[in-house]
Amino acid sequence: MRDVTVMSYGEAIREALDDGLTQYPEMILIGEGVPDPKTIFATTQGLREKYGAERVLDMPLAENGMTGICIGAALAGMRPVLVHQRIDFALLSVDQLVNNAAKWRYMFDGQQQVPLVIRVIVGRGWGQGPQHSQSLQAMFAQVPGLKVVMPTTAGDAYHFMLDAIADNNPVLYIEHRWLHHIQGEVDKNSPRTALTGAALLRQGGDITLAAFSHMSIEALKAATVLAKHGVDAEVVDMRCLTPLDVDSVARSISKTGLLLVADCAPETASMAHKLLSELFQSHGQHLRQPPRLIAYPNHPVPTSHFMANHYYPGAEEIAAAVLEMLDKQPLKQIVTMELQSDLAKDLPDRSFAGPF
Amino acid sequence: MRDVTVMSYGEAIREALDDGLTQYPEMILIGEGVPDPKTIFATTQGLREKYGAERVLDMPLAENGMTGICIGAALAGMRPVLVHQRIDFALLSVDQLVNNAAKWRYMFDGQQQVPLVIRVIVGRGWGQGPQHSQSLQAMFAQVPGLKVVMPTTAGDAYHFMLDAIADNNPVLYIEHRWLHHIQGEVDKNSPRTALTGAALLRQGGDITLAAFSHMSIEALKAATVLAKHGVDAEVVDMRCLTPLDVDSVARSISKTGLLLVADCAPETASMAHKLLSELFQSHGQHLRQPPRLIAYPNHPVPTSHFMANHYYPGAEEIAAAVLEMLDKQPLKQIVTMELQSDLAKDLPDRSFAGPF
Amino acid sequence: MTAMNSAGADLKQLYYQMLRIRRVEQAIAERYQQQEMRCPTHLCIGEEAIAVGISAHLTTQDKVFSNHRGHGHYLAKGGDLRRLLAELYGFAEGCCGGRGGSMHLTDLAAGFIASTPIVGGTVPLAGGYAWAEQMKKSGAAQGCASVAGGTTPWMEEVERSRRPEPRTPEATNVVVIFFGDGCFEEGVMHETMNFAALKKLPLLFVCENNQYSVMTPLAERQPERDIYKIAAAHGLQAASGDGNSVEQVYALAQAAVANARTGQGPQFLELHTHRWPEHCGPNEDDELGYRSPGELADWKLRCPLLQTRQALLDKRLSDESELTAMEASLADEIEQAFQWALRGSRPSIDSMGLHLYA
Amino acid sequence: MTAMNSAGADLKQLYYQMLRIRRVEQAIAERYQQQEMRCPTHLCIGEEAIAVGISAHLTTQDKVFSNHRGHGHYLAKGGDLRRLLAELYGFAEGCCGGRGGSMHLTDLAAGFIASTPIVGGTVPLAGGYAWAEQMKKSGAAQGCASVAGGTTPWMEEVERSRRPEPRTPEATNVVVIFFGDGCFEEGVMHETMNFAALKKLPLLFVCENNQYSVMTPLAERQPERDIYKIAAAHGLQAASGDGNSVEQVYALAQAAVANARTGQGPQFLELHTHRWPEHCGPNEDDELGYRSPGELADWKLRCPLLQTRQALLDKRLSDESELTAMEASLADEIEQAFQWALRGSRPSIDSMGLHLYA
Ligand SMILES: Cc1ncc(C[n+]2csc(CCOP(=O)(O)OP(=O)(O)O)c2C)c(N)n1
Ligand SMILES: Cc1ncc(C[n+]2csc(CCOP(=O)(O)OP(=O)(O)O)c2C)c(N)n1
Ligand SMILES: [Mg+2]
Ligand SMILES: [Mg+2]
Repeated sequence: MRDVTVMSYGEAIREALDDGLTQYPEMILIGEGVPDPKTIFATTQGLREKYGAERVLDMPLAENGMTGICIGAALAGMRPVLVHQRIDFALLSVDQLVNNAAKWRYMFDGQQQVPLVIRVIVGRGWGQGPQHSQSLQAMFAQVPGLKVVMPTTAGDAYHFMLDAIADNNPVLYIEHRWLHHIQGEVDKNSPRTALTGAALLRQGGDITLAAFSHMSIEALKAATVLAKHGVDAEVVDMRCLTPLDVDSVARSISKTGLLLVADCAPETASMAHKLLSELFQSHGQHLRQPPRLIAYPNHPVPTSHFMANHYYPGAEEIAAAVLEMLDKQPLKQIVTMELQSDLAKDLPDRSFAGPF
Repeated sequence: MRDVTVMSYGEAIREALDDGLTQYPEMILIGEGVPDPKTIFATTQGLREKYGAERVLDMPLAENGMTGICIGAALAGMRPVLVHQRIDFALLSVDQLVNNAAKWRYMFDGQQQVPLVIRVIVGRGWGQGPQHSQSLQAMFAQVPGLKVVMPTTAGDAYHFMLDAIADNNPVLYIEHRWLHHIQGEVDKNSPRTALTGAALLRQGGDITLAAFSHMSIEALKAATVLAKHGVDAEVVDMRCLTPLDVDSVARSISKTGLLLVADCAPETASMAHKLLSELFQSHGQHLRQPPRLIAYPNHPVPTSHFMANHYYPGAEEIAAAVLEMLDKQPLKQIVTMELQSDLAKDLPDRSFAGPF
Repeated sequence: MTAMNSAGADLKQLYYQMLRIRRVEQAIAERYQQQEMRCPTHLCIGEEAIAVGISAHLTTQDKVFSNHRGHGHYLAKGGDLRRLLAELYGFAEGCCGGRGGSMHLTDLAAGFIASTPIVGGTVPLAGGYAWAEQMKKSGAAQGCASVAGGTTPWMEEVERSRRPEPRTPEATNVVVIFFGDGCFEEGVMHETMNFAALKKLPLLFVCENNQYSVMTPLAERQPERDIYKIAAAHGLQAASGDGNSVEQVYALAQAAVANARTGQGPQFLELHTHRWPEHCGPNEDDELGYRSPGELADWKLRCPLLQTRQALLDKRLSDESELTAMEASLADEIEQAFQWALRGSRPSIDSMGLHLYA
Repeated sequence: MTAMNSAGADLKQLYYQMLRIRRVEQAIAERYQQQEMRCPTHLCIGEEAIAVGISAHLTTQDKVFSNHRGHGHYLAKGGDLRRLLAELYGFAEGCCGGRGGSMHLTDLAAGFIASTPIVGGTVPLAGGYAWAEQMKKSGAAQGCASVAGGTTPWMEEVERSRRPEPRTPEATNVVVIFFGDGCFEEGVMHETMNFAALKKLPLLFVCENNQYSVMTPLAERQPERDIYKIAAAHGLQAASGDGNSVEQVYALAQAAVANARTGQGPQFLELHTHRWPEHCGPNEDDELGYRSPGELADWKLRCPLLQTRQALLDKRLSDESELTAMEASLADEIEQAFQWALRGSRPSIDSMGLHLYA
């Protein structure tokens, strides 16, 4: 039985947290700002009122300590969901996440477990600058024992959150800030995700676009315009990083023969390397041409929008690369034109007007 | 003019620190244990006596704070070398390393710089266990703004350390504990390394072995025995991770047509993915066969030597893979036999007898 | 006419500095609405007395580190106003060439080393800087090179109000770190206090306790006890006071800076104050209801500027006409600074990749 | 015959527990030379009074977290000796199935949750566990599931000396965290103390101040001031005492555990003691010279066991023949435990990859 509602990605997260708090009496929702009037971009709105200040609470500024405290509570059977408004702040807690959370079950021979969710938001735009806009997914995804997901659609945002809460392992749930406003269908009755597997966002036979998080949206945009010009791209959303679903991409390239990977991270910090490396080891023969990678430059994001607007590749760069790979350069100009937006480049949507 | 001395890797580090303290009056050597009677496995021996307690000193247990303190001292013109006896402890300081050290020069538009060396040791053997034997090089190497080196030979240990001290950027200097006792030539007069470039440890035409840190030693061992059986492997030591010298490997495979990468890290945390991904994008045509990767399993190292001894692949596994790739399986048995050692598998050398 | 009070403070000068910060912040708030300063901006309106009362005791040789709420610290230390504004606009002439925005400021010539927005991030850096100053003085690190990694064209044309150099040759340069009550919860604070006390560093910790971390009140984050007493327990000389009284801040800072300068080790001041605008952004946000009713209004009655203005008039250290002239000259300076900033140039896209490595 | 002293301590029982730890540690040290316990091992010889004096007040429902030097904490809490030894040998019957070795211990049935060797790593975990205990009691988290991720075959066959359950139904389970003077330097200590004080957690911090972090003396790491006074400044009820007097530890712990149990918030004890053997490993290392001359010898005169033994004899609570019998029974228990451990099985190589994820 389907039970579909259309809501934004941010609303889907709120909905999942709400349902989680109902379904799991042992769930706690904690983080700097969780119960404040802005409620983490409205994703925790109303939850303190509904579930009480003991279960929905703010915290001191002490990322490593509070992560350890949540691990301890998880060992005692709670299900804490710890929120950082920026993934950059989670860097203070790498010790607890990597030395403890990721290893606890293993090193205690399966006798103990850490059902913990760390919810982090990747910043972008309006001058977030070097310390508030890092793309750190690959740093965490390489750690055995952590589960890392980057849902792209509202539906995945909902189900991944609920499944992360139910999961008995530490799960890092990475949201890109620019996904929050995007609407999508949420079917609460769809089956459990197990937090694995890529998603086929669009079928197509000409080229495979394997993309991560917000870049999947950009890839879709590119694919939509390309389709008008006879280029049919398949878009695979690499929404789960551990394990990375290499097989889905292999299946797609066995059909298309061409691969472009688009990641929202600096090249050195891109999960694309693991994807391409695995394909090279086992499925290289499918490709008619070497694969290509579109990623961010290898330096921090400068604050000034005059620079930052050129830091981020998007649909235009993806479309241009696709046309090059298909040897259809003449289409570049028209496709680029159709992809151009009048929205300021450092804003995710029209409702947005700084400072956050 | 060459001025060659044979010394161990550990001695080479001590020598470089000594020379650094002489050449740079602004150098400070600090870390838990630096001046204690064991002097970080004898790598800081005699330095406090020679340069005084102000410049060669111990520190409180406060990895993040002390890293920040060293960054601050570096901003003021000092050249701190901060030592962690285990790389695992550096996880407490990821905030300062990534949010500050790596970005400082960039975000302050080149007006300030952080001449800082972080010296860390990767543990292995004698039950180091899950929290004292992590391989974290890829976690740090992905961060734009950090320089990461993993010298394999005594010569590189010396020059990389001295060049890291001279470098005006934050450098993470990663030592594998099992390299410390290995002897090698140090020519103090050889030119500056600039902390870049792979090293060709052995020439050969049959297959390229690209290896990292201690795995380069294992690759050399394998190559030596293989050579007796007519297989001539080229060994490329990927001693610098940022930038990774992909070109040297490309050059080698354009000659050999076969590539095996051996890394001392769990597969998900392996730098090999970046290497293979880049090769796939630009040099895939050189290979007659898909490349292979030998790495550690994707879980922590258990303490029990009964398990840990089987955690680490080495020369035997490398040789076996080479023989498979060259379709010379019949040689496996004899080569494996010749590679077997009577040394206990959790000890780096005969002089070693726990507990460290 | 100078206007020394009992502690030797030039009250008029202090007032002028506070007013300058206030007017700059207000001008930023006003123009922020134009959506051309496109970066997160944390104003310090209501808290000006702290930056001013502390910096009055510092020379350009003394160093300041700060946090996300850094405009006041930067200006009080003598940071270039024009380059601050250019930075907010994202122009190449900004003090970070546009790479930092409001939350990353620097003016090395003024001794304002850096502000950054990871809470607690600059605290140990200040400790390390103070340590280096101590080592340079002791001769432990004679060959110590300079901090600058290069100079920029505008560095030379910077002019600013110089302050007297340290009096005695034996005195050490002092390093000051400004941070908030929220920051005090970060472990790195304690790690730095411990090291500073161990090494007797010439370091002054200034805790601006405005009772909030973003919108979260102290009571949701810390137990009831005094912050400065923890510092005292760490072995620091510590005191607390009214952060809205510039005279009190001045007097406390006088002792603290003198102690730090003369080798008596790290000092800690907890100064109580209140932020008037929203945490981040140009507006007021009292309607959100996270402050208790009347709280903001009460604090506005205790405005550091109003109090000082009244004292100046009461003590006849100044008069309305002089204060009006002061306003006019500031309005003029600020207007010109904005004009200068707005003539700034867009950083070239090609330059975006520079300066990652030395 | 029981042997209550004024504080109600059963001195003979305390002595027995200390002696048991001492003899186990000595037996480990002796056999360590055979190179079959192949893992870093930090012995607590000289520091036994702390673990014993604290745990005397704990039930199996109370929980303990510990650090790299955890054997004493584990044994005093009722952790299974045989599985400790099997763990040191790396056998499947070890309390972590061989995955942890000396530095990672657990015995959930005894309420000994975990020890791990990243200094400071378990401190916030203890805080979080205490928070969960508090929430369970308040009913905030009724549906709270159990901690175990699975059971192991030997879990069931574990037998141990049970202690009385908490007396009143209103009382909360108490969580204890043991850590050293070095650990106190880690920022996470302060983050945890702040949260514990904020939430009034049923948590007892026990600082084993043995003056050294590995071989580095306190004076190279901390300024002169009392550790427990920092805890007091954080808002904890804090005290210090002689960690080599089991009677003093017992008395201090009695009050502290009672306070924590009855909702009076977190407690902190700084207990002065000294480690006799080398930091890590089975040997003495006085010849290395990092301790001041005579320091170790002085502390040996203040041996917690010797003192208690003398008190037992002086107060005629025991006699030589009973103490000799005690030694014999311990020797027997320990010998049998080693025999049991040495019959352990090698964990299968295939099992190495299990249990990473639930
Ligand atoms: C490590 C870290 N955690 C969280 C944040 C988000 N943040 C920015 S400012 C701030 C409040 C800091 O409060 P306080 O230190 O009292 O300074 P105030 O803003 O009151 O001046 C927070 C939580 C951050 N920037 N860095
Ligand atoms: C984060 C971290 N830093 C450093 C170490 C290395 N180390 C292990 S034990 C120890 C000393 C700890 O001293 P203390 O807390 O006083 O405990 P003690 O050994 O004296 O009982 C150190 C530095 C570590 N394990 N973890
Ligand atoms: Mg505040
Ligand atoms: Mg100690």
